[in-house]
Amino acid sequence: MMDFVLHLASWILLTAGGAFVLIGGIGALRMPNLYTRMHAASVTDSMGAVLVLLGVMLQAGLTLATIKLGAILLFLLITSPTASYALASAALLAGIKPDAGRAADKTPGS
Amino acid sequence: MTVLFGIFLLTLLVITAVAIVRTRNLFVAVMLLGIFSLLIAINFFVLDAADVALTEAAVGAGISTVLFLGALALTTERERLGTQYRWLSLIIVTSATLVVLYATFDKPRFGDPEAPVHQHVAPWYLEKTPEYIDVPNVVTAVLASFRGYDTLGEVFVVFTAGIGVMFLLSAHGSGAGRREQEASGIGLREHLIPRVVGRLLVPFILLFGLYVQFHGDFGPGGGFQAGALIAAAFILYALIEGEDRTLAALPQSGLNALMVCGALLYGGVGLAGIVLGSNFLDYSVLAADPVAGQHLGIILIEAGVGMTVTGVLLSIFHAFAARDRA
Amino acid sequence: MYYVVTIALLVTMALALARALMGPTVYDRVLAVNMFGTKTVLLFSVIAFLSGRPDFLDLALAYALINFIGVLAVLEFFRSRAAKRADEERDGPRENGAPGP
Amino acid sequence: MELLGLYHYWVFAVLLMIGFYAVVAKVNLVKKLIGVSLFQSAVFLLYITMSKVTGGTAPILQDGMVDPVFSNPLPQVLILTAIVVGISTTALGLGIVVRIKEEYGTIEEHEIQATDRR
Repeated sequence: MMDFVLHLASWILLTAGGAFVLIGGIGALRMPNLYTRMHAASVTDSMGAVLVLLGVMLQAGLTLATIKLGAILLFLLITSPTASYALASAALLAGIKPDAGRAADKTPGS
Repeated sequence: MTVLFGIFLLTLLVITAVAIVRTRNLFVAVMLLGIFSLLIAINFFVLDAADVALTEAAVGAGISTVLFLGALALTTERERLGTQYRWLSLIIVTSATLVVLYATFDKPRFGDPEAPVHQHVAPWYLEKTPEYIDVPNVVTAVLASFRGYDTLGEVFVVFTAGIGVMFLLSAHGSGAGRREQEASGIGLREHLIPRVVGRLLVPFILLFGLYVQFHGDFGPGGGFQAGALIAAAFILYALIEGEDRTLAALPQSGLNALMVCGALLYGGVGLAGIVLGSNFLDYSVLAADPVAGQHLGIILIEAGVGMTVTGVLLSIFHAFAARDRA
Repeated sequence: MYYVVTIALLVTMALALARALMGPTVYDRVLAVNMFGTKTVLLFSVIAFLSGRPDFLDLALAYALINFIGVLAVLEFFRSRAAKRADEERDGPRENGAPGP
Repeated sequence: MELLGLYHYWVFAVLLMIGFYAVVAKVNLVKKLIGVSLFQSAVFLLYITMSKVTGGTAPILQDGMVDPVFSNPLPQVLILTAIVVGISTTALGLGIVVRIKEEYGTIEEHEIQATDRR
């Protein structure tokens, strides 16, 4: 019974994680300018990664693999916002303004 | 099903490669090369080559992007004259592709266990490794012991390439005195967030590098991967804190010593085999028990490989970075 | 069920690749590379379980640790370029420096 | 399905020739080096493809495996070292390109040749 509940929970987490990853991917493709696209991409980095890794963790049970997965999750949660920060500040440095709409793509640096 | 994933990934790989060649912006080409490296690492993993995937990860994720960007900063990021002899080249390349494609029809089918590659030496390695060497990772056993000679050669190639880069790029940027007078150089000191996160992560990357180095007998890993990971940790430190502070932590003389001592350690272990009355690079005589001798030999030469790779990759990075400032 | 996640990840990778190919700015491409890296970490973790060898999580860990070095290098690249340009505007153009794009 | 078994080799052939095209047809030296590294990756892919055995797993022994089938470790060993050698030699090539840029002021092949002829 316990096993079944764990499996069910893990499948739900995995499926939801897959859905979030996919939504983020579509957003990164369809959003109108750079900063909104970064916003969409961060969905896959945060919610998607957390759900998928938690789902896999439930599958692994209490083993060394779970600890490694926890470490992966921790490092992802630390590094991906840093990467986003670095990217956004590089873009700002090049003079891309965080405007709404497509106009923002037409600024120098392309 | 996994085969279908592989085919999908390979298709993405070809698309990426075409885009790399077509773009005129070299910066974009380098970014796409990063994606190419990730894709090929996943392919290696799907094809059961965990060790190779780890190597590609360690090298491709950080170091190769950093080196290409360093070279672009020193040269140019735009191709001004695109393509020469476009049609002639296309005809030659297309006909060569057709020849190679024709040749592939004689290849054994993908994953065929009866293929000629799987008939010779490899089954022997798989069968005898537990008996002679007794490490779980057969790749490490073949790399370090059965084919230690090859690996010695590869280490010396890496070593020579490192010396070559240092000769080429330190010609008139000479003198540490001048280096000190120069102002900031590289470094993201004013960016607080990368600095804090980077300082937090550097010890973990180093620790993980050491884990990969010494766990290489049991899981994916070994000297090559660990060397690249440790070099990546120092490169991260140089990016966030500036190159001079990295050189203060691990000076160029230390890197030279690492490179040379690594290669010498490898060769020395080989010679120790001769001195103790056996063949070059035969570790069985290093300890009373042949299997323990193999373990000792593998740990020593993997350490040598790791030292040389770390030293060479970091020296190359410093050579490019110092050039940028001169 | 691992397959569902794997397929979602693969499709997202294809979308990220499309973004990397379309641009339009170079920063979009860097964003795509970064996104691709995160997806790779997840894919490695899922495939390690799919193939029944959970000890291969080391690969995912390696990527999780060092993937963002590339993006930091990009930031450093643009920062030093901007600094060089500022220098040149102050001192006048250098003699043998190639004109910027 | 029979022909699908050759797909990996076809991708190898195409990647190899894409890299080759970049080396012969592109004028920019950095682009040529990128072409060389594509070419290199294609060869890596060929070797690793050959090492795969259907139903196999990575050649790392593990307790509790019943009658395991392992993929071939030998090509993996060759490519593992080749990747690190590849990045070192690429760095050497980039070093040469940087020196060329400093001496000639350009990294476009035609302009270098024109300077040499003068």
